[in-house]
Amino acid sequence: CTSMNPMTWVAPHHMEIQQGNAITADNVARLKPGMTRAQVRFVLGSPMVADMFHADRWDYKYQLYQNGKEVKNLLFTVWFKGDALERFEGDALPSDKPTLTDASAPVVANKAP
Amino acid sequence: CASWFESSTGPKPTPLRDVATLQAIKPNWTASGLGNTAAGFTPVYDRGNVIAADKEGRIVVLDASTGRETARFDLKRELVSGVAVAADRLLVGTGSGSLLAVDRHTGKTLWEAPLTSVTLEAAQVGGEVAVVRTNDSRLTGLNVKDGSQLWSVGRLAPQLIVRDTGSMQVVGAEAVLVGMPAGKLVVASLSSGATLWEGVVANARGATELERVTDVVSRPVFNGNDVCAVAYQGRVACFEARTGNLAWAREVSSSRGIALDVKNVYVTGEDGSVSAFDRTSGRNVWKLDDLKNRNISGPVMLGRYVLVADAEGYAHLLSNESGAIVGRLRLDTEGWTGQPVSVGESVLIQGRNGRLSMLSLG
Amino acid sequence: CATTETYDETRGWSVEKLYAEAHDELNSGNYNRAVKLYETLEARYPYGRFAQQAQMDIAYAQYKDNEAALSITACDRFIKLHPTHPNLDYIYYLKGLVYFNDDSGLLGKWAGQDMSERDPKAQREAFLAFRELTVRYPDSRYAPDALDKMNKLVDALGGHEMHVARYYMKRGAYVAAVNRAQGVVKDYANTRYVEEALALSVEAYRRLGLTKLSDDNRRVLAATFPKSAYLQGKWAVEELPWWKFWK
Amino acid sequence: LSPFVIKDIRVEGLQRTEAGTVFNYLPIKVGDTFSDEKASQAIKSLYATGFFNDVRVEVRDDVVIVGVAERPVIAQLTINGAREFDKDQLKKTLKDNGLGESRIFDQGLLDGAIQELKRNYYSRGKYSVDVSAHTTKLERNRVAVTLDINEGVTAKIREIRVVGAKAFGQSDLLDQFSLTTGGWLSWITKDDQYSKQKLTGDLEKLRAWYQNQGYLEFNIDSTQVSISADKESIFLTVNVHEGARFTVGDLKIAGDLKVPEPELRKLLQVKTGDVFNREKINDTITAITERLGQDGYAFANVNVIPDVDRAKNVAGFTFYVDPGRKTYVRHITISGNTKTRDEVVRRELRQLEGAYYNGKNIKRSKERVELLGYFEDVNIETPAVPDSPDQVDMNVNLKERSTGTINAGLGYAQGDGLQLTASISQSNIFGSGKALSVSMSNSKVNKIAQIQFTDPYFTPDGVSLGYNLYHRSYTPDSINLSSYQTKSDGLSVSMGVPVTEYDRINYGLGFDQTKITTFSNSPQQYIDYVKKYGNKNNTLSGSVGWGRDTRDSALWPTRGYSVSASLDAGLPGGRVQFYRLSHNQQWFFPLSKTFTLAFNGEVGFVNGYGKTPTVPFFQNYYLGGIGSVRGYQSNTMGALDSNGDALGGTRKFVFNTEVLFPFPGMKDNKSVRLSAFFDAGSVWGNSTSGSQYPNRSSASNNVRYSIGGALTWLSPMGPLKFSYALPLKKKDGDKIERFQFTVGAAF
Repeated sequence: CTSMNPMTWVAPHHMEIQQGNAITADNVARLKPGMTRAQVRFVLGSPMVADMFHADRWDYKYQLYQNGKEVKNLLFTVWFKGDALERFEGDALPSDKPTLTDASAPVVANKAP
Repeated sequence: CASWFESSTGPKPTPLRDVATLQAIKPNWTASGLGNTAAGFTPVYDRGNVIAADKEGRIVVLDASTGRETARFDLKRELVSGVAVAADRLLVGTGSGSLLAVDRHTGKTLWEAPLTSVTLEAAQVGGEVAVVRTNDSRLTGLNVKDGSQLWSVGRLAPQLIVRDTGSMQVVGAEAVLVGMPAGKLVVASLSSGATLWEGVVANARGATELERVTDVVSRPVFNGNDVCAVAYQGRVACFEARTGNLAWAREVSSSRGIALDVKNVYVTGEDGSVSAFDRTSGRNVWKLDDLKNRNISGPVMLGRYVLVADAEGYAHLLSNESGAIVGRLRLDTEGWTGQPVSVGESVLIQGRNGRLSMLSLG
Repeated sequence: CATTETYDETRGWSVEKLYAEAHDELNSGNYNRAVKLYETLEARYPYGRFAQQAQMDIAYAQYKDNEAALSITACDRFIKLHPTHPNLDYIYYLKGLVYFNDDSGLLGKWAGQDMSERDPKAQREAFLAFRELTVRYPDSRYAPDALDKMNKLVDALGGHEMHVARYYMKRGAYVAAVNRAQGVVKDYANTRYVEEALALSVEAYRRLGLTKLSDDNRRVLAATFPKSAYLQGKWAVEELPWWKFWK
Repeated sequence: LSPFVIKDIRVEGLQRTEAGTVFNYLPIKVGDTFSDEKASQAIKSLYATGFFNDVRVEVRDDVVIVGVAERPVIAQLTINGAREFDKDQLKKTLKDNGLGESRIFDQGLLDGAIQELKRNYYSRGKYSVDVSAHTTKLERNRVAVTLDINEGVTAKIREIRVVGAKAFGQSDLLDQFSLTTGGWLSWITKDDQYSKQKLTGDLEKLRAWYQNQGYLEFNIDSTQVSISADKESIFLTVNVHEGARFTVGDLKIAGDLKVPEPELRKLLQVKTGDVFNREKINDTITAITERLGQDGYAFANVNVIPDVDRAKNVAGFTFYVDPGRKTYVRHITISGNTKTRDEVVRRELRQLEGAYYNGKNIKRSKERVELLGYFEDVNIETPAVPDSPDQVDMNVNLKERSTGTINAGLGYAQGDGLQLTASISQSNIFGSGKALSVSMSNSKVNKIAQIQFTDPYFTPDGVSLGYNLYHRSYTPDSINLSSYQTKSDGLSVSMGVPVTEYDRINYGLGFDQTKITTFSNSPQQYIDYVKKYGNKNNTLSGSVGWGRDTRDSALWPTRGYSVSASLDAGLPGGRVQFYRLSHNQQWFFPLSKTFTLAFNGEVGFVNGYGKTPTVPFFQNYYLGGIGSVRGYQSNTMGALDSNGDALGGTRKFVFNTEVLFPFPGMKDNKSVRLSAFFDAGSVWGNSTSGSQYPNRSSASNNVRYSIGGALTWLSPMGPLKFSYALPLKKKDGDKIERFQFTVGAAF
């Protein structure tokens, strides 16, 4: 009888678990096959999951659990042939508001109220 | 164990031995009526009047012969240095870092020129130009009439400088001799401020910041063809006035001052000794040690004699040939505010308590 | 009020007396007094065998007095002063001991507190110090014990990585767990944890939904550890019985 | 010198170093070809060892002769005349850079040491110091070094002048300075002694003073430090240019925001139209960088570009956000934990490996590890990983503190008879993070045997489980409680569940059996109770409570609060039926870097119901002593019975205000803390019929106040608390105890 089991009277708070690379759609948009590993690393960031037995693929896994419930569970994988990016597939987080994609663009004066 | 009440471990002043007065000093007159002053408040003589000021902003004009007060103003402004006279106006340096001009007769403010810092010595006036040296070692020339700035020359001062309350001496109407930090003697043109020549009185020596201080903090002297100056922790040096070439230099440290007569150059050392050097060769003619550690002022010529004042209010008269003390007079001016001022045949001293006294040979 | 210089009873002692006195203090355990006496000896008679022996004993005394930093500096100074000293290997061994000193103490041993759960940085430095000894003086009489301690250290370091991996699995942070597990397989290949590390990776990849990686790791596990228990069931968080409360 | 093959190498002039050492450092061996170049190499390498004053290389028919003169050893180093710095401290600093007894003497080191000494003296304003060293030769190539220091007079600051200041008076400005021209406390604080660092600090404070009040373009043109010729007085002149007083124009946020702009706008601490305040601008910058730090942008930076309109004296600001790269945490290394297990610390960390960097989580991690109370010092650093720009490691460096209190005592207390106490409590048993306390004590008054055990992490999320087993017999006829005897045995289980990052719900069940025996001189109340309810009382107790704790550390709280409310009751099943409501609040406010203001409030209310309408006396509140109102003997406040013993009460409130500060002189030592306090408290709600002191029943006349000082020392044997309190408005019947202390009390 679970009701008697004191463990379940009050649901404990689970710490937020966030794992892996939070890559966004605008990062993925800048990927082009043939890029070197360094370029991919610059665009997407260093992969958190790079299995030692699969040197030719990087897995940009993203998991987010808030209070025990799964909120996000995405995977974006890139394959290399040697040092060149061969193909990539998977889904990524929506890109945050494109106020400024390129840091070097002139300052966009969005008028404050 | 750190003793809480730090007793000063400086050397003790040497007691005075009484001496036969071969030449008496006559006190013409003594005047009080001013508040206390500080170094840099030397009085000034101008066309029969003696003008002096004090820290609280009071200025008195006295008759040079009798010492009677002919005028008195109270500017109610904090002053940081003495009075300078330019035709009919008096120039004083204020505590808020400006030069103030007041009418000589009415004391009404004529103009006030802001400066980059406070001026610790009275302005020097040459013709239409008043030169001020501000605490940041900058020389500025102002038009005496309206206080407008004619020129201003800055100078990079070392981190640590010695408190300089009087190292300018205007020469005629076209140049001014200025003692500067790091042992430099600058001769600048009054009209443009350009440096005519610059002499090195002493070079910095030693490892620590304090040992390397060799500022010229006393008034240079000029006698037509020689310019001499003395540096603190440095040397006394004489230069050819026209070219600025070094004639000779001797080791002595002084922040008190230097005097010149036709034969010798007289210097009060930092340790209270008074020495004389031959004007042409710099040979050390004599050295008086009897007044050591009595906080002796810079020397001034009184007739053929050399006069110095000490912290306890004594004036000593020394023979210029041998340096022996030939006369002594007890004044009641506590200490002195700078080198005594020679006024014709007599000498004017202003004490820290504001008292003025005019002395001449008895 | 100059404080008077404390009366120095060692004034006028011969070097032999100083050394004997210091040695007794060392053996009777008050290391502080011993170090002071040795230093006076070194200052007064800086020559000959006694001075060298004094420097060695200072290093040993500091070690026994749990002054790790002072002991290391004393050792380094000895190495610089006497690079060709016959028993320099002892000094290297002592350096290793200073870092290695697992002060698990009496209770620790009884309660099975093992080193793999303690500060890895000190253990890494101990490993390096012992390795320097075994490389420079392979046939020194301290070498065998050093080698044994090195193995224990490697095992402890491997164990440390494994502990962290297990924690992250329990916590549900599977990326962290798999990276730590792969670290064990890569850097501590010759320790006993490789099998569990591979099994953990298989489970972690499965939880991450990377089935391809999970299967490949499983094949590697099967190839290297054919009889592994993890092949039957999957890796699971080890549940502790409640009565083992001290674990 | 024509090169030749070396037949033999001989070393001459050795006294202290052995030949082996010299050969080891010589770059040449027998059989090498010897040349000039090799000779100079040999000389250079021998010099490098620092053992030798002079090295000569000669050649005589293919034999290389190396002549060396060994540097003497310092046999004795004496310093005299050092008053400003303590002599041994000086010796230690000199020994650290190579100049000490039994070290090799090197003239270069000596000169360096003298300069260093002078520089230290200058930093203390002792400008006319004079340090002279002379070495005297001793036999056996040794040397005695004496350093004579004449400290001379300290240069004191005579005048500080800020030139060009129109907006503020000199006195306001000089208040900002730590340097002064000497007040009556200067002989201790020495704040009238010039030091370069203090001046730089003061100039910064002056700039902040101006720029926080609108003077955007305030500038310090130049500062002069001039010394009088007699080196006894220092004059400081600061020439400033104030500029106009600006108000804030429009504010823009630009750059690659990564966070929706309205959210960043909310972080702006400065509004259009305010008077310009640099501090608020800096606070805005920190707020924005911290906000970005929560989304993985560890190296974000914000630079502010003002556009100044001098005509209207208005300055608009653009906050240009440069987030840098999203950074991930690769490895988290915990070091310094010699006793505590790695997982015990790791489970408190809110930042995970393989996750992106989150500044808020890292800050919370530090707080949680400090709340464990096992560590004296916790600091977290996040160095970048060398070859990958978007990864950092996280190092948690700890300094262990002994968390056990072992005290065994054999004492004889005046009223208490022979006392044998032994208790071992360890809040981190074998480093497992679990707390176990076994205590046994028997004296005439108290016979207690108790085992308590708590596992804070029964589940990975931190649900805690605790057991408590006790036997207590209590015969208080000798000390100040009225005479009766209670024997109680009990067992309780309690659980705590974290419901949010800061809140916990605790609940528990317990069973207690208390047997009461009363004597002829027991107070009437107790006798009636036993007559009415019998002497065997079984209580089935249940409790439920809520707690929220945002303090930044358990041992040394400086900020945050800890609030808790709980209801525990004797449930209907048991013989004794009562319910008790209690609420506790603790607040901490940082007054300065080292001073903390603490408030603590407690309210308690207990009532009987059902079978036992009046509250059983052994469930009463007793007040007094450390933990409630200091200065009164423990448990003696409130109503008194016929022979003056305390009866306790059913209602209580306690209120303490305390200012906590470090022990003077031990600024950064985290184990001793002083405090000045004001306590107030009252216990009431018990009938005082028949007692000599009738007017001790209502809350108002039972309230007592006290002020005093206290010292808390987190000693290796456990936290010790000493307090000295002066009760205010003492009433008759109060029992005063000015000095009180407790050992191992729960913190």
